[in-house]
Order: sequence, then C-alpha cells, then structure tokens
Amino acid sequence: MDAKNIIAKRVAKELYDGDLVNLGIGLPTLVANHIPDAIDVYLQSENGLIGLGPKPGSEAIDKNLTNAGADYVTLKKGGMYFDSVMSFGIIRGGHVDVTVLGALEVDQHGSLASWIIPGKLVPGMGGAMDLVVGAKKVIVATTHTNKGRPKIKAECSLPLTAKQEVDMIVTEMGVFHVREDGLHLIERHPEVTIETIVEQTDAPLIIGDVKLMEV
Amino acid sequence: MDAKNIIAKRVAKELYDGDLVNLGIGLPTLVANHIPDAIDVYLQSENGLIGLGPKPGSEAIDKNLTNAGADYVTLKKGGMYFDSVMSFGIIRGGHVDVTVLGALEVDQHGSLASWIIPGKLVPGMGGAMDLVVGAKKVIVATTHTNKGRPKIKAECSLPLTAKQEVDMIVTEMGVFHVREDGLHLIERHPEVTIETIVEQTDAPLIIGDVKLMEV
Amino acid sequence: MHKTIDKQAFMALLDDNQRIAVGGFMACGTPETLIDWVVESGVKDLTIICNDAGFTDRGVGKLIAGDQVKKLIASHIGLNPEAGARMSAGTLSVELVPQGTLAERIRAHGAGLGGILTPTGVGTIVESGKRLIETNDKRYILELPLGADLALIEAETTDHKGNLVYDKTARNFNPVMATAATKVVAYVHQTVDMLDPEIIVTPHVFVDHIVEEVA
Amino acid sequence: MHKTIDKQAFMALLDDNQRIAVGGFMACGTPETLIDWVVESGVKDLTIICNDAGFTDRGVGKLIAGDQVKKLIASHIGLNPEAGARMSAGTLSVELVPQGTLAERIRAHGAGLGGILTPTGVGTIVESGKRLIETNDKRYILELPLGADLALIEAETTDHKGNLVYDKTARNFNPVMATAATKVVAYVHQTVDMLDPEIIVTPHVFVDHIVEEVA
Repeated sequence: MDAKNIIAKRVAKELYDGDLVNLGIGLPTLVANHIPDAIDVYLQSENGLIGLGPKPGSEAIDKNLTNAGADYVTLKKGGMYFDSVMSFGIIRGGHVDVTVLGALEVDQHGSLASWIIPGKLVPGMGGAMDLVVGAKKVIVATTHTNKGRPKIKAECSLPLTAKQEVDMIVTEMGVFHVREDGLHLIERHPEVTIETIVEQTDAPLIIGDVKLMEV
Repeated sequence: MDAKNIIAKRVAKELYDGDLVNLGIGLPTLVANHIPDAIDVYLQSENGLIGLGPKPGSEAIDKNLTNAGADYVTLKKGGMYFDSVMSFGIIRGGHVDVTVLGALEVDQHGSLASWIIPGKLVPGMGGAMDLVVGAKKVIVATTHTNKGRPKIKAECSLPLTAKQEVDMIVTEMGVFHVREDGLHLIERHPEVTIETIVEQTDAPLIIGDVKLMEV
Repeated sequence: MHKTIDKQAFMALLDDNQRIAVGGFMACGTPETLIDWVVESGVKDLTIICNDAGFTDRGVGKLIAGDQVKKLIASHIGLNPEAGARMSAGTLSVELVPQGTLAERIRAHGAGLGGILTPTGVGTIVESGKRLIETNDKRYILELPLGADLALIEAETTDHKGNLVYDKTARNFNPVMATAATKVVAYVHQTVDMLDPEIIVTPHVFVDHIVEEVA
Repeated sequence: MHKTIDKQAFMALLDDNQRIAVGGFMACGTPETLIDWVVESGVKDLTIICNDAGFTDRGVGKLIAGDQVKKLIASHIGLNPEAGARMSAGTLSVELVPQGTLAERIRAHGAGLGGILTPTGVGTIVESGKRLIETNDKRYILELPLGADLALIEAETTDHKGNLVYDKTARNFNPVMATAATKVVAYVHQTVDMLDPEIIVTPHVFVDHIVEEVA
C-alpha cells in the first residue's frame, strides 16, 4: 500500500455508523475506498449533496452531478441535494461529524494552513475554513513531509485556515492527537521508529504509549 | 357598502399587476375580495405560502392548509409552500410589495401600534413587526375611530410595532399619506367633510388638493 | 441507523426543565401525539419554543393548561386565553419574539452563527436589553441564537433514513427546528422506500428519532 | 406577468460597472449562454460575485479572460490560472471569502439582515478590517450583506409564473443569488404548465426575467 492509502485507511477507522463526513479534495477522497461496507457513513459534498456514491462509469456521467472538486460523481439511495446556504448551515452548525482535509502546514496547537502561499499559490479557501471551524472532529490527512520538509510545525508560518481547530493528524508515519497539553504521538507505522518521527516533525511531541498503526 | 368594505375596496386600488401582497388578519383580509380579475396579485400568508386562493367549501377543507389566522384556505395555480425562514426572508428582505395591516393607533410620523395594550391585551406581535419593517409599502387599513376615539394620533401612546414605517392610512373617512413634512389628507369619503375628518383625527393634517374616494 | 422509536422510548427522552422546540403554527403542523405523550409524562418546568401558544386544547396549549411550562418563547399567544391568564398570574413567563426574528434565531443556532442583525423591532420595546449595532448607516438589533434540548416536529413522509418532507402549510417552523436541537424527534404520517432527492426538505442528518403514525 | 425575454432584451439589461452575481459551482449550474451574451456585449469593469473563477473557458472565467472584470468576489480561483495571473499583474482585484460566509452574506442581503456573526475565519487574515463581536463568550466576525445589481442564474424547469426548480448539484448558489439582486435573470432548460407547489425551490417573486433554452 502506498503512503496515501496507508493514511486513508487509517483515517477510515475513525468513522462510525451514521456519521456525516466531509472529505476534502485530493488525498482525503481516498478515505471513501476504505470505509467498511458494514457501516453507513454519509459523505457530504459541500457544493450541495449528502450521499456521495462511487464515481460513475463514462456512460453514466451527468454534468449536473459533481463534487466540490468538479469531478463527476453519483448519489446513493437516501441521499439528497440542497443549496449552498443549507450546505454550509450543516457544516457551520456542527452537524458534520468528521471533516478530513489536507495541509500545507499543521501545528502542535491544531492550527492549520492549507489555502494560500502568499505570492506563489492563491487558490482561495473554498469551504475549508467553514469545515474546520464547524465540524465536530477535524482530521488532517497528509503526507508527513513535503519535498523532505516536515509539514507538522511548532507554529504554522503560512496564513491560517483556522486557529486551534484540528483534533487529529494522520500521516504515513504516524497518528497524532492535538490535546490541551500538546501534540501526542499515539500510533506509529510499524516500520518507522519513534526517533525517525521525532526527527521528521518540526514540533515537540508528547510520547507515551505509542501503538502500531494498522497498515 | 359598510365601512370595512369601503376601506378594503380603496386599499385594493393600491395593488398592481405582479405585486406580492400580505394581508393582515381581520379587515385587511377583505381586500382580496376587491382585487380586479384583470391583474395578478400574489397573496402571501406568512405561515408559509404564496398564492392564497379563496376560502374552501366545507368539503374541500384541508387541515394542513391554513393562513396566518388559522383559517382554512386554498392555493392558486402557480402558488407554492415554504418554511418560516424563507417566508420571513421574503418579508424582511423587501420582496413584499405591499403589506396591509390593522392598527390600535397610527401616528403622523407613520409609527404604528398594533400588538399590545399593556395590562389588558397581550396577543404578541406575530409577524407584524417584520412585515412593517420589510415591506416596500405599508398600508394601515382601519376604521377611523374605535368607540368614538380617533385612531390616528400625533404620537402613538401604546408600544410600537414599528417606528416611522407606515406609508399610507386608509379609513372609511379618508386616505392619508405619511410624508417627510407630515400627514397629508389626500382623499375623503364623498359624504364626509374635511372638517369632520380633522375633528375625528388626533394629529395635525396637511390639507391640499383633497380628492373624493371612490366608494 | 434505525431511527423509529415507540412511545416508551420517546418517554425516556423527556425530563423536567428541558428546553423543547415544538413545530407548528397555531397547531397546524404540530405533532399532537408527541405533545399528548409529554402531557402524559408529567414532566414539569419546561421551556417551550414555539411560534405561538396554540389553543387551550391543541398544540403546546395542552402543556400550558397542564402547568408543565415555566417559560414560553413565542411570537403570539392570542388564541390561547390560558396562556394570557397564566402570564398575568405570574405562573408563566412569556418572551414574545417577532416571528421572523424567532425563525432567524433558531436558524442561527442550527447554522452555527453567533447572532444576526435584524431591523425588526428597532425603535420598539423589542430592542430593550439588546445590543444595537450600526452597519452601513442603519441600526440593527443583534439577536442571539436560540436552540433546544429537544425538537418535536411533524412531517408528512419519511424514508428509511429519516429524510423528511412536509405537507402544505404544516411545514412552517418544523424544518428550522430540526436544525437546532440536541435531539430531534419527528412524528411522521407515512414511510416510503425512497424520496426524490430533489424534494427533501430536511436531510436525515438532522433527525435522530422517528415516531410513525399508527394507522 | 410574462417574464420570458429574448437575447436582445437581455443585452439591454447590461451595463459597464455592474455588480453581477453568477450562480454555479466550478461552472456546474452556471448559465453559460447568459455569460456568452455578456461576453458578446463587451460591457466592462464588472464586479462579479460567484463561488469561484470558473475555468479559463467556462463559467465566469470567460469574462475574466475577456478583461471585462474589475473585481471578483469568490471563495476559490484555483481552477482558472487566468484569474491568478491577472490578480498578480494587478489588473483584477480579488476578494476571497470563505464559501459559507459568501453564502450567508448573499443570504443576509436577500433576507434583509444587517449582517451575521460567523466563527469562520476568526484568528485568520479573513478577520482583518472587520468588526469582531463577542456573544456568549465566543468571538465572531461580523460579516456584511452582499447584493448585486443583476443575478444570472440557471435552473432546470420553470412554470409560466417563473417558479424554479434546479437539477442535482447545479442548484448550489443559484437559489440564494436569486434573492439578492435588483434584477434576476434565470436561464431555464424547460418550461412546464405547472410545478408541484411542494417542490419549488425559488418562488416566482424572486425572478424578473426568464431566458428559455432554444432546442
């Protein structure tokens, strides 16, 4: 399994029967492939639906049925459409159980930077700021490093998406919980040592009973 | 024609093709009977519909189809149902062209009191405060006096429904416009003298070219 | 996620001192069966959020007549003399809220807003004790969110997931109340296998429990 | 009220310096025909309110590519490199707004609110220049209403009155934009004699003009 699917599989274990979940564009989308059939997890797409199904075959593409990344999608039985006001009422109002997003940087306090590199990349925040503030549980799903540089920082240096809202970080190296007293390493990839994780992380880590990730 | 229908008929002349109109409980409801067939006027009921039709016969009563006064009503073709949030979005947002309401008191500045007589009658404001603030044109439709006492005052003495929002007052005696410089008498009942109106009104009136009301 | 519950399970949701939002407009669209069960439970000192006080023998009026209500937050109590009598006697506290403001306050809670600025009530006793805020040279009242422990709503039809559609003007406050309570119980008249995803008014994620009408 | 207009009548609605709200989400649900006509009109210095910048050759991206846009208010511009290039070159002013805040600001205008308090963006650069207000010990940004001179939206079906229903995720920002502009033009794919009053998303009172798809 590649790094991205290791991450996605681990994130999927955080989802429970009946949860309403929003998966960000890119890596987080892969989480859907790892949700067990035995549970009902409802995927929201913030452009206006709950009940995101698998990608359609080319013969079943409907140009009016897309996700927030402009990909063609399908709707599961029991799903429904709504407008952007309702969609963000659901998000901001705390009705999303889990949101999973990528990161440019995430820090030990749970602050996240994911939408702008001033002067370089200015795509905009889209719905990310609302999702991170509104969802009951915020999981950052990201590769541990970008071109060798740690993404987990003591303090974010880029403009924030939201301040101190992230609950959990999942990378291919380990799983981290953001708590009152700091950032806890709670699981590690079986083939990655704690020392390596510490070395590849730009934030102080609290290390107690570190379990092995299922990969 | 009785006083109430004289008022209702005159108010109806203020309605134009395509207008969205909200008629309050009681006297204002009678306005619907005087709208010419040649124009389309859309009646809103703030409990959740546009396209109020005539009262149903007893065989056609639907307990889930009522107006804001809890009377059974019907829906015209092209009408639709919505919830209270949408209903008051329409009202507060300035999408209602004309609202017609009764009054306990209305004053020369266009302030209206219609929802409470402290210690005596406390029904509540219902949707009236939103309607008076939100509608493009506010018409008070009321008998000129209550037990011989003028309802049009220099200043309202009862708690207000809204401050300086009324545009026009229609009674069985005359028609009044609220303008920057004060309250103008613009029409009178053909059988009622200007002197009588002045006598029966507790506010200073500006009297210029006074036309005759069609009764 | 099986959401259907019976009377016994419903009764277990009730407690003294709860804040309960009840759908309906002058008893149209109010879940009478659920109200009857609250009466039967004998729970006391409730705070009821409802458009109005219902009638003495219909809607939330039954709870007021049974002296189960400590406080009523509503826009109108005029059709229920028992409510007025108890208010005068000092045994029922009544907070009168303009209907559109009531809808927006409940919506604000459900949509995660910290409040809304409304022009409704400015210059009236409704503004007393509230913060007034000027934006774009206009004065508004800051109205705060209003949520509940429990929402009791009525819908016409559900599917097996808990999606809801309503019938005519029985919709009114039901959808917004479904967004703003810790637990939401919907009384429904029928259950179908599937609802058209375009017409669902209340997505299933808002609905915790369903009580099905017994034929 | 006959609302159907042709291309010529549509062109007459356009002018330099207009503020135009355009429905759609990454060009899904954007009225491409109307955008093409705006391109053809050659009007300049537009302020465009849209969820995103579309693509270089789809959605509002066509207006940006044609240098007709002075300012863009959107949540995301990442799929249209032309928008980023013009922003860097200083020829396009871009106001990035979180998607949920964008929806609420437009809704606030349409619903007559003076603003809304949102937690989204607190502690980020989104709060700069804005008033922060504390309620219930939590900090919120006061976000102001956002309206337009013209809204260009797309719907699936209308009746002869201008009521609208949408198709799947092409709904998105279209309904809320229909509430918040001085003139609203809807491009529709089909016209039917009557729509079910329970399923209408945009009541006809919001719609000024209809452009029907030519088969």
